[in-house]
Amino acid sequence: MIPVTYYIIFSAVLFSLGTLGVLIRRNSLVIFMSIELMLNAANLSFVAFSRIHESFSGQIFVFFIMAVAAAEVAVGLALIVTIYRSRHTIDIDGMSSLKG
Amino acid sequence: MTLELVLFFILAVIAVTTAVGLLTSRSTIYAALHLVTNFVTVAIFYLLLDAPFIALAQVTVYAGAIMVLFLFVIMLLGIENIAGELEWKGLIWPVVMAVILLAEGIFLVVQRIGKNIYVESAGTELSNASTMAKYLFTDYLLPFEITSILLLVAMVGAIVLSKHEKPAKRGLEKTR
Amino acid sequence: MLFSETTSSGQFFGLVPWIVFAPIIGLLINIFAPYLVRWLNQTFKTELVWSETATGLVASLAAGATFVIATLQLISLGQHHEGAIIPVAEWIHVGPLALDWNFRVDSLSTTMMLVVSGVGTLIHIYAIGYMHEDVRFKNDVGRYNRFFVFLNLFIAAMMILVSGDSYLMLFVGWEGVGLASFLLIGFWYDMDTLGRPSWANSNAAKKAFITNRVGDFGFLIAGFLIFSYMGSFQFDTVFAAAPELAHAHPEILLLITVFMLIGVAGKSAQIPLYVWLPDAMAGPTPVSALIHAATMVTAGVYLVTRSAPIFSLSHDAQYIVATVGAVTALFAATIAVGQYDIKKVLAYSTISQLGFMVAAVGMGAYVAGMFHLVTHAFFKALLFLSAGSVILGLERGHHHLAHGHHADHAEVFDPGDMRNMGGLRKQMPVTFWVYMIGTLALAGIFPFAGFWSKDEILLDASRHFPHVYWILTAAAFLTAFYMGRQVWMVFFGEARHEAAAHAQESPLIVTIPLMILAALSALGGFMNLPFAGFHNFAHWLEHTLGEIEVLGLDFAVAGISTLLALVASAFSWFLYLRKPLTSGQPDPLKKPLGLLFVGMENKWFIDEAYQHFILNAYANLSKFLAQTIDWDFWHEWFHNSVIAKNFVGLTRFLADPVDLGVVDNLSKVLADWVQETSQTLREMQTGYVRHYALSVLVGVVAILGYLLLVSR
Amino acid sequence: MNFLFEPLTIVTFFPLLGVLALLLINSEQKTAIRWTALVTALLAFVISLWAFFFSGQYDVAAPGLQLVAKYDWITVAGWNIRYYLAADGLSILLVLLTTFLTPIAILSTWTAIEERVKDFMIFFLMLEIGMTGVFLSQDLFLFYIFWEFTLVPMYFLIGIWGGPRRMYAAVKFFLYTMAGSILMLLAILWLGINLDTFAVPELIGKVPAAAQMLLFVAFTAAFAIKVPMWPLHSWLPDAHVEAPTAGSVILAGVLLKMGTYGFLRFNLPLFPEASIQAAPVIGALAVIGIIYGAAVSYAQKDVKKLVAYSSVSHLGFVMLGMFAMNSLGIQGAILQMINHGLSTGALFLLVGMIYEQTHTRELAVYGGLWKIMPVYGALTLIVTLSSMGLPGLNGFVGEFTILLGAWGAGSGSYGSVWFAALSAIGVILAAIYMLYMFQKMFLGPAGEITKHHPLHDLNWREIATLLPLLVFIFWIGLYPKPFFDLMSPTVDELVKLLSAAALR
Repeated sequence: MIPVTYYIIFSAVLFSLGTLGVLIRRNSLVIFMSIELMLNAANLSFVAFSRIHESFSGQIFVFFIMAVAAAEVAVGLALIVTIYRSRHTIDIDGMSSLKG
Repeated sequence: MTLELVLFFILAVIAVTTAVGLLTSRSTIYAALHLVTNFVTVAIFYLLLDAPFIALAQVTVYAGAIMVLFLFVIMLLGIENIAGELEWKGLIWPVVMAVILLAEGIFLVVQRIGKNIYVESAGTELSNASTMAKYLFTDYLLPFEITSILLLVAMVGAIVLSKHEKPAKRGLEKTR
Repeated sequence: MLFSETTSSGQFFGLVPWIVFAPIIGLLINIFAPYLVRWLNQTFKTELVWSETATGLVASLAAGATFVIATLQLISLGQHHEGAIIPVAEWIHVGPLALDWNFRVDSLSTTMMLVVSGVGTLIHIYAIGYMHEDVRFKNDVGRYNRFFVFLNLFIAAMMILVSGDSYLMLFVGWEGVGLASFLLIGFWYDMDTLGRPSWANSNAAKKAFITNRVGDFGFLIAGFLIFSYMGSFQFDTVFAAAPELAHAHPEILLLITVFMLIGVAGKSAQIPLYVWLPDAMAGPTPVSALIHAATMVTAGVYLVTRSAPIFSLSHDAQYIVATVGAVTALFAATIAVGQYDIKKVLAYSTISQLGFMVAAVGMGAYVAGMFHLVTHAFFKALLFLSAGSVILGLERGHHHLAHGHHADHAEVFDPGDMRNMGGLRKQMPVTFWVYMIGTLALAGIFPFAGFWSKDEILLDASRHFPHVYWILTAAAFLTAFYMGRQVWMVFFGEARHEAAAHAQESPLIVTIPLMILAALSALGGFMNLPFAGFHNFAHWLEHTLGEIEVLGLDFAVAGISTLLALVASAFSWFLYLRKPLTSGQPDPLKKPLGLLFVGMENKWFIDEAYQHFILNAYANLSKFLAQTIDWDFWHEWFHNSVIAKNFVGLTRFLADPVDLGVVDNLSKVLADWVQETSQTLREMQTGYVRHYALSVLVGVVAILGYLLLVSR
Repeated sequence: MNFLFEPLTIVTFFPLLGVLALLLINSEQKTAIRWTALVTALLAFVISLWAFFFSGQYDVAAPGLQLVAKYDWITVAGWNIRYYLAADGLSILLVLLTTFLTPIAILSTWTAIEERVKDFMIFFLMLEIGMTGVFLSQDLFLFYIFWEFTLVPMYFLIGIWGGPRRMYAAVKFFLYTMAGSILMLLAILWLGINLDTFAVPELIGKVPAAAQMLLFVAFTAAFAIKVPMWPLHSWLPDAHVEAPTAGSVILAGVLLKMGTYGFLRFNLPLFPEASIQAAPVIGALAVIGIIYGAAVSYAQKDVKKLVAYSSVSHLGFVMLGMFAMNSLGIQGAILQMINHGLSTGALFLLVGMIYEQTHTRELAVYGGLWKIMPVYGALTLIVTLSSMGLPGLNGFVGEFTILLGAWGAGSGSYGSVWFAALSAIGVILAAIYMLYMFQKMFLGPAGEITKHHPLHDLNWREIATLLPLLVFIFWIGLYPKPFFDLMSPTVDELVKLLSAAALR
């Protein structure tokens, strides 16, 4: 038997790594992948909590998150493609048109 | 140290390694492959947690669909070898913050939930795909339907966004 | 006694709803058949025609069916005197109000049904011929069908009126006949009686409807009183409660009758609401005969007779009703003397005769009133239809002329003006003879129908209300006079217009109904002879009205009235035929009577007075309300000037001195400060996603830390 | 999630599906847009019929609220606002009237609206949602939201597709209704805060007698403007004259009824004592409205204005019956609301049909139309007669019952004989202005337009638009029992409540 806590701690680790990835990389595709990693970490803890509370809602939520993630990836990648077309870069620092 | 726990740790190590690989790999392709491995590992964790449906969905949706999409985009744009340079200069603050975050997270879990919670496998009932279906089509019907609309919208949005802007043929007709 | 509410086994009573349905079916067929035929022709390439004959046949069959049904009721009543109530459906059931569509068969309603359906059927047949020519003279063949639709509608409404079992159902028919009358008076709605484009006919129609509505107002108020004091509209219930009310609140009972009298005055053209009836002659002649002489206008008489148990309880009510009727009878007769239009004379004569009937039923002489109603229906329908025949004859003559040598088509020719007639007995013999019979009956010459019925009224009056007797006798004298005047002017002497000289007799389909009606007018009196054992009609009505005082023949009364009628006829002969009128000669009465005749000629200027004091006043009031009060004052001035302008003023005040002066300055200080601060903040925006993400993370870490440290 | 599947939720919000569908259609495809809107409205009607008659969940013979959908909605900080829809005898007929008139109004725009068809239909369906919601809400707060919500689409319907002075009319309509509703909002908040609930059934009998009068006045301000009661009718002719035909139909047919319904649903049961005190005043205003509206109608030169003012007169009857406070008066008033919706709706349709051909509403230029347009003439005649209360048609049943109720027949009444007698004069005046209108348009010699303008009789679509209305005009006139049966149990309860209050 594995204590459920382990899973949650493990998901925290993954989450932190994902966060780190978002912060340190400049390649927008990799940043996007890191976000997926974070989502996965969250999913894992959902399933773990679902186990703890013996409730099915956690799994349902994971299901919905997956669906939303799929949608998000579709739109996000489309955005990246569009940006690449107009700026010819996927470097996140090349997109800093918001500078005040 | 049961066999299960051994398996857990092996998988955990693989997962963390691939995650770190994602962070550090210079090639986008390698980053994507690391991530796929990570996803598959997580899927096995789901199996261990008695969630076979989610596990399968994880493999098909994430490892299958989503990652394939990533690879497509990488190849479409021809950026396989454009390496994102790691910027060591500004690394210190992100790392510090991430570590604090992790520490806080672990502390919270240990403090609030307790270190060793064992939950007996609830058996097939909890993890049955049909149970899942039952919930989805009764209590969660509306969100379910809304999700489908969301997917549709995302699909339309993705097409609209990535479509090449053609020179407006009908532009002159639209006088309004 | 009043009959009890038993549905007996009278075999034909169950058929009575069909007396309403039959004409409705007829009119529906006539409405939709032309469209159906057109559709068939288009779809299946057939060449069917919905002809005038078909229209007339359907309508006449529908009317004939009502006569058959009415006759069957008569047969059933012969076996079951108590009659029956035939329920059809619930109508309005709300709270204490319970109204049903119930039909009532008793001797009174069956009498009315027979009159309406009998005369109605004859007039339908007559109209087949009459309208055939009329629509051609007026150049709109398409309206032939519509005429019969309206005519059937009238029959249906009239049947509801006479066969309803409650005041409300009676009211449905009451208004329904009003509608039919409106539609038929305005049948030639785009012209006047001479066929010129004008608003005249439609004005006449509107006048009839609105005047009737004034009467309906009285009817409604009477209905409200009845319901609030007697708790029902159903005849038997009301009549049963009436004596108690007469005992407890005689003044209420009087009020009920007075308001009901207003309704009667509206429908039966009594003072002061008679003004619509002469104008109603704008309708085609069959309409004048059926609706405005024989049936609809007698609805008021029927109402009073039906309400006999109420009216009988109040002597004051009887006095008022009888007096109104008698005064109307005399008043209208004086106007009739001064009219030149053949139909106008008959119209005022109708008002006068209705006055006789109302006076009769007012006095409590219900049998006499109903008797006169029936005979009057015969002879007045006859007179009107014959007048229509005369008019058509003249139209034919005129037409003949216009298409012959003379080409003066532009000249306006009035085929109804008696001054254009003269000597018609030679050209139109059948019409002449039947007209003579009608005239004798109306003038009350022995032994024609009018003699018996009028005599009975006079006799009753002489016994109970002497002043009514004297007024009515005077009216009877004038009746004989103006009828004599009319006959001499129309049929004797020399033709005063070429059209009259060339007039042609009408076809058989027109004259046969005339002959039948002439026979009825001659013999109709025999259903209620004032000799013991011959009071058939009285005994027949007794089944409904209860015990009736039966009077024998009083030779004094009968003698005086007959004598007066003969004197009047002789007098009119002396004036109008001794030296026959020539074209363009003024009326011989004009000189001796002077101003009096001007009054008669101009209907005592009552129409003008109404127009001036009521209609114009209302029109001005409503214009004043609409333009001055509602629009200029309330809409434009108050809402636009006062409210809107002040609001705008207030906002301007707030905008200029208050807002710019005070608030704006305050905010300027604030704005400067905000600008400086934001300048500083702006520089924090690097535009790098990473930096934003990092700051988010810092926030997350901080919050998590806060949760760890503070909470719990 | 269950609230979504409550029958009344579906009845109310079904047109939203149509709106969504319309959003997806290209605005150039006008035919598709029209059909979508029409089918949606028809389905909404069918659904409302199903909910009340065929779902087996609504017992027509029982009093009280049924088909209840009651869910907590906003329950923060002591507020007790619920999503509370339910129907009873007071609302069922009006809901059906709404769903019945909407497809008819949409059908009438088939060729009349050519510009921005998509926007028009969307606003129209939104309007339907608002109106249905008003008639079904049992929570004051929810009611208020629906009440104000109806303003928005109507504002745009008048303001975009209206006549020459449409902006003036639209703004006036909006501001007047708003002005009244603000007082009502204050009263609603007072009730909700002090009595701890916004649900009407829970508030009945709880409102302290001392506070009733003020609250009554506040509610009356909102409803009286909407009805509109004399002398607050000044916005009505503007709105009607400028609104497109379908807008007028719905405005007269349903929106005005929201005012009278408000009195019936809120003023009478919530503030019975105050209602009884105020009854003579309201009755007097109603009688003035009846006579005044009729007189003013007679002087109008514009057909649509004439019909608009006639509404003032007709709704005076409704108010009179309602504040007679006996079952005759109230049932008559409810039926008269329906009648007015049918007859005046039909009149506006008819006026719109001729306007579409001639583009003028001046009475003076018409005349002799019947000769050219026999079907149009015959249908107008029937509707005119119904509107002036000819027995055998629907108007009479309503007016007669109201007058009888106002006369004070039966027990427990506060009507006055004089009110009823004076109002009966209104029956004469109604004949005068209605026949005047009919004569000037259809009878008489051919007028300018009739002579010189190419006119054609009604086509099949126009006849189909009017036919359902005519069916009900005859049905209610000849056999109103089913309609009375729908309302009588609830009205009896209401009358009991009022007479109990009268004894206190």
